[in-house]
Amino acid sequence: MSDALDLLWTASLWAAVLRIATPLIFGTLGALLCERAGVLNLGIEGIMTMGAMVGWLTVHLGGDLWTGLLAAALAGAALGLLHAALTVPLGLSQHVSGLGITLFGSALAYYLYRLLVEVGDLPPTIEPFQAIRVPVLSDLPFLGPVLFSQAAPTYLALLCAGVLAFVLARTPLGLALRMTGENPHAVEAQGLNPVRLRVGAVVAGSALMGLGGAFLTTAAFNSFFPTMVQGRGWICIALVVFASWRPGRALLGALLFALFDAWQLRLQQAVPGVPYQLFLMAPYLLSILALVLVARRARVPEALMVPYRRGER
Amino acid sequence: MRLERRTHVPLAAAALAPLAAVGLALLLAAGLIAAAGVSPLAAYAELLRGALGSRLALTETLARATPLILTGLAAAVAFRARVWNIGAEGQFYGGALLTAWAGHALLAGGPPVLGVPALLLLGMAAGALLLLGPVALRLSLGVDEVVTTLLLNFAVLLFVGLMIEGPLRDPLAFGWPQSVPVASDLRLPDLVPRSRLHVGLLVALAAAALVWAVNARTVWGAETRAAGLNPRAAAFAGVSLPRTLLGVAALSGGLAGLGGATEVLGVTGSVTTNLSPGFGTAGIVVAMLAGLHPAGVVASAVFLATVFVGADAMSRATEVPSFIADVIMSASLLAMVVALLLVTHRVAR
Amino acid sequence: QGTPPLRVAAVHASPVENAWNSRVHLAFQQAAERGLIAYEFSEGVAATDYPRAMREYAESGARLVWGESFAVENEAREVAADYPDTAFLMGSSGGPSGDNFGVFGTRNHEAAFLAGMLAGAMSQSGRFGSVGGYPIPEVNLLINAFRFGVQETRPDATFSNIFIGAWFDPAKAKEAAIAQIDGGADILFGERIGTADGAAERGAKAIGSLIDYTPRYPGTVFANALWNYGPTIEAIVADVQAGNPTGRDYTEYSFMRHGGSELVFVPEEVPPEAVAAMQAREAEIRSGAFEVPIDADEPA
Amino acid sequence: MTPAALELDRITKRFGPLVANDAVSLSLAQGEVLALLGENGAGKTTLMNILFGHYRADEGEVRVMGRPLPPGQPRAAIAAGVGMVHQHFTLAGNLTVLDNVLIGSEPLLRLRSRRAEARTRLLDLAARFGLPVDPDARVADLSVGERQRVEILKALYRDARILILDEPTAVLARPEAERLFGTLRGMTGQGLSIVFISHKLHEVMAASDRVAVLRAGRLVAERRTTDTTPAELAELMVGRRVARPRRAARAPGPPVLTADRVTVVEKGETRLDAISFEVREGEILGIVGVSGNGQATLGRLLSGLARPSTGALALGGRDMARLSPRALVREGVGRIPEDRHAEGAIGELAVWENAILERARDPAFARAGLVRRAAARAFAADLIARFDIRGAGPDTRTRLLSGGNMQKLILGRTLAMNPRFVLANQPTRGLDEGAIAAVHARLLEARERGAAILLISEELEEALGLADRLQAIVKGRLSDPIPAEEADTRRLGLLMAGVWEVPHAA
Ligand SMILES: Nc1ncnc2c1ncn2[C@@H]1O[C@H](COP(=O)(O)OP(=O)(O)OP(=O)(O)O)[C@@H](O)[C@H]1O
Ligand SMILES: Nc1ncnc2c1ncn2[C@@H]1O[C@H](COP(=O)(O)OP(=O)(O)OP(=O)(O)O)[C@@H](O)[C@H]1O
Ligand SMILES: [Mg+2]
Ligand SMILES: [Mg+2]
Repeated sequence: MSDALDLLWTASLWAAVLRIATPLIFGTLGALLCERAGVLNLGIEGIMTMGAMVGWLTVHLGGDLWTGLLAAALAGAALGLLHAALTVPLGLSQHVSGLGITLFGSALAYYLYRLLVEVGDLPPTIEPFQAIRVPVLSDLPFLGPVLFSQAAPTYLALLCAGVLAFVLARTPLGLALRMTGENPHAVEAQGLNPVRLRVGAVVAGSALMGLGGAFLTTAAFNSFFPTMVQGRGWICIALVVFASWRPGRALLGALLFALFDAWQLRLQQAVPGVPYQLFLMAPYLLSILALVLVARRARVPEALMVPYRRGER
Repeated sequence: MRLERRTHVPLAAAALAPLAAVGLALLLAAGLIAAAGVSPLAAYAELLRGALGSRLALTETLARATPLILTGLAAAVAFRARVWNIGAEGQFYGGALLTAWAGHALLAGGPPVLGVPALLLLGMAAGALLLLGPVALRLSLGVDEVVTTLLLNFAVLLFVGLMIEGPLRDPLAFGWPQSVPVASDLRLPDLVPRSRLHVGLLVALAAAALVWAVNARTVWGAETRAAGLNPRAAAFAGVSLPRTLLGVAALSGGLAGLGGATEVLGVTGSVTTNLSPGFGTAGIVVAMLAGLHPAGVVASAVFLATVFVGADAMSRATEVPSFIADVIMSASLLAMVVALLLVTHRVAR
Repeated sequence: QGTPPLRVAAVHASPVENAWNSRVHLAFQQAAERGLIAYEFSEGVAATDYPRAMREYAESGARLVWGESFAVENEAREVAADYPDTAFLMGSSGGPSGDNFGVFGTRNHEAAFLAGMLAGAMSQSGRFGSVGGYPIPEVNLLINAFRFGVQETRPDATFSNIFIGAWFDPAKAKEAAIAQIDGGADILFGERIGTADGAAERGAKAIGSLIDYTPRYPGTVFANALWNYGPTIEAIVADVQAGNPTGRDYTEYSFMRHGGSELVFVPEEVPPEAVAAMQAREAEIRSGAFEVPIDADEPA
Repeated sequence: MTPAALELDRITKRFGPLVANDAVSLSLAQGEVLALLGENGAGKTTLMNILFGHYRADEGEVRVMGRPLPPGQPRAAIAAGVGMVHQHFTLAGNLTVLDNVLIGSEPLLRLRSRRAEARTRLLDLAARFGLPVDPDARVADLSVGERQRVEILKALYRDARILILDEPTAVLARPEAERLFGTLRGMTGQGLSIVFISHKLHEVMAASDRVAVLRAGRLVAERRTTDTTPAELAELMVGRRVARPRRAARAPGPPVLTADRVTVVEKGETRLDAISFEVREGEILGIVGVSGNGQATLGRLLSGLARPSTGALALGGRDMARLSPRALVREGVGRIPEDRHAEGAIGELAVWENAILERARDPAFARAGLVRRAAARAFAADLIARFDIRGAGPDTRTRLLSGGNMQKLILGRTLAMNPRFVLANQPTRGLDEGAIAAVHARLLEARERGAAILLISEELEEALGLADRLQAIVKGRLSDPIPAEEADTRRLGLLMAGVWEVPHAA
């Protein structure tokens, strides 16, 4: 079994952790932003799918990679706007709207892909983001491959975590967003518009989710496949709770989940003979376990999932 | 602009709104269909035919609605008590797996009059157990059940894979991992001969009636609603939160498990990892569309099944990519919730 | 010329990007272009909807309904029994039934075996990896055939395999490939797309399955165990046109001797001695002197 | 003459068929304190919500310092110098005091909150107006009185010149309330104008310059405070003469409920510290105290929601420490919870459902696990008639009842079962004079009938009017009882401040 533990000290593993974590970081931050403002966004899976498709398609049609990411973010924002419109001013069930958006976003993405892209033997490819090689730093032992040889969107994800943490914790806008998730009436009583704040948070959060999807098709891989998001969005929803709605911990949670995943891929070789499902199950079961351990400290935004309707009792 | 609850609901609005919603969804999809170079009108004629236009179509629509009714009820029961069960998919598989195993190993050879009900109960028990855990965790440690049930979906599906590739693998099957089959005399009979519509539909309708009766008529049903609406006040009035919520978990998970059991006993006879195309998740949609009302659950399950089966057939009959079915279904759903809101509320200045 | 094209309807359980489906899809499209058949299809059909899709096509007058009955064997056979005038051709791990339910298997294992022979001769480390979706027979027997081939030229080889638990998660397949390369493997058998991406990133080599991946991954994929579905299509279309019963096993048309499978490789990247040995084996396979073992058990 | 600080000009507001404000015109001079009076549901909060921009009036105009206020925009009201302390606090419990004060005060897109400056300014204001707070405390951890201070500071922080307080003292005990009014007085000295809403006539008399009375949405009277009396105001409000009932002498019977050195520890904190008391048949024992001194725990203890860690609690001589709420109800314990919305009733349920909520499994209302709906409805109809619950039928959604009527419903379902012991926890909080009189009358009737009643109240008037004996609760401990005859507000005030060992102020 010491083999299994030795794996934990390899740069290969940790480099993989960052790669696997990147879409999760984007998605989790996005979901966190929505929830911090009081809106549960179960549309994430569909939004990530749409982001994956649109990001890829933009590059396929001749845009550059960053334009692709921008387009993915916009596509995410558009679906987010739909979710926000249904759940914030109309106050509709966040569950239904979210699941509806997931269905809608995925189906529309697949449909448009079929209409717009000729698939031959293999789906067409784009030239994806490459790992950045920083002169001296990338050659450092361990740290080089782990921290200084990632694709650019990975750094963007880390940056987003820092920015979101800072915005939420330190800026007036962040305070207003947090307050909107705690007590929208208090926000209104101070002259701000909780509806706009919520809509804004959902739109921005969904844009982040779109980026998470786009990472899969513009960095982790170079083609789009239907269903390739593979439940990553749902994981993000879980990670937000795991993170107690804090960006710093969301980053940590995504990394932890990715660690389980990267580790199990390596364990499948190191410990042959164990059914592969057990390895695949590990990240989910360990997440539940982790959740049990942090549950007492979690502090749910009080107005999460509570529709805000002005002037209603 | 704000929404005001209508004091009385105009009948015409209540009748027209759902139609308008579906119309809107079809309008949106018409653009997509036209983009594929197909006439939307011709396509929609096919949709209607595909969902309702033949014996095959009708029985298929109802057969597809059957598991949706049960998972819809599962969500409705749970959500009414504010137990956010997002894990009906896993519970569905749990019920299916235990049913298949018991129908092969435990109860095969016994009298079907006892065996079939016993299998349905076992399916319920498996689903129930899968939700009791998360709810117990919430009650004891405050672990959010949205997340635990969500994560359990993945774990259960992998567990099903583990079982059907391992101990429960059908050695006589064709190689593809598939569970041992349920003894043939324990299968649910067909409701319409030579179709896939089976007695499970009656089970689902009975479950809906039962859930309605429990909700509306029993003390326990009233207490679960109270606990959901205002746990503090319910606790003050002496409603035991653990007891009611665990009961709700057992019922909700049980209904989802029953969905898996009927699908196995009525349709497939065994379990594979693609038994469900997301029946659990769709159940949430069904329940919310129904305003959590059991009768509404039946109606909205049939509605969603109709839209899906019709759109699916339409995509085949025309050269429209088959993903259009999900586009139409989800767009109808989103438009429908808005329409239902506008039936009960009006937009005020 | 004289015969009108045969109406063929395919029910793909996966989206047609799936490598396996894409081979069939492409072959049907080519047959349609040649005027042999008229082709229509559904894709991404869930198991619960699958029998209905088959029925709808049968009722709409398709002469041949093609599909993959792996996960719905019993139901698919019931459907076929209800439509005796329609021919059904199903990817299946089981045998044919009745007069109209024909089956086929995916048998590019011979080519996988030959690819393994090349790999065995090329590896520095003696460690070989593979990435699969799920351990179903159609996947297992390929990976096992690859391993048998490796052992021919490299008896001391060690193997690893990772199942990613998904048909469509190229990002994960890529990570699985990287994990194995970092664990010492230098040649990977890629049952799933994404494997070669991992190999390319790490400068290792990969073997493609079903499809020719070399144009997409030049310098990385040096050999491919191709699967050609054309021979199977021609065989069954001929049977249908001739009015022969189609309830038989069409698997043989996937074998090398029918042109149903072949090894394509990049000669410059492979040691000539290895090619010679491999080609000797290939001749034996084609002649029937050597049979590549079929082992559908889950590879360890 | 300087313009009035605030003018409301013919404000009309309708909710569907209901006219909540009917052409109300009011003005407020600078430095003036105006009290707004009215029964529950008279439209006071609605009027203030219009003034603050939460609601848009259907007709009429609001002017601040002579300038019309754009309707429906709290932001504009704040900018014009209006600050509002809401009836139901608008605070986020999970955030800190500073967060709650700071929100909305800075440009949203500023790159970084100036928290250090804000903290200094907040502490300054707090010192200047005598409203001490800890900026870094989590609001959920604060007492009600402290939360109120935060609410006021929020308004002051935004430079309010006109302060609206909607029932600021509903949840405060007398000494706190008096301190609040002292503070407000100080503020008018610094140029603020104040409108406050209250149901407590003594406060109105003591703290206001002028009084406006609303009845059913209309302004029915305006008086200079010095020119009116509590009795006149009560009559103006209700439209008829009201007086609180008086307690008749009655000899108490044997003890019904006794607590002997009961200690309750919750979450590691000692909430009740070896308290002893007894409540006798036909007697009302009043527990007075400043909120946050253990009343809530005492309420939970006697409602079956908390357990003693040590000590004995007996009902009719039998141990009742482990009884569940349902068992207590079966044993004849009636409970009126502190917060009718949070604990007393479930707004979304029908009146009849709330009427039987506590006794849902009682054979009277359930058979074989099924609800006896007819019996339950009949019971609710009977309560409605007997307890004068207005504006409701058995099937009305309870949320639609006014506070007073909801309280009557709770009182009714509690007293209808002829309990031998009644816990009445803040039974008249937030109620208008008419409703208070009705609730008091019912409690006294129950006493007359022989029920033992434990009254927890922060309202000295109420405690003195109802209780036969009084004990003060301070930091989880109970003073020795004193007979009502020996009590007066001064003595009680001392007791509540923890000064227990004072000789009788004979
Ligand atoms: N100026 C800054 N730049 C970047 N990140 C910052 C800055 N200030 C604070 N942060 C990050 O923001 C986070 C604060 O938000 P968050 O709620 O995520 O964590 P936290 O409150 O620190 O959590 P914990 O209570 O566990 O310490 C900190 O973890 C910190 O890493
Ligand atoms: N948003 C609303 N929708 C519908 N009716 C409302 C709304 N707000 C208040 N009302 C109704 O308007 C009337 C006046 O309510 P308001 O809250 O102004 O009374 P109030 O005088 O403040 O009473 P209290 O003393 O109980 O606080 C009541 O009948 C109330 O039910
Ligand atoms: Mg923090
Ligand atoms: Mg009010």
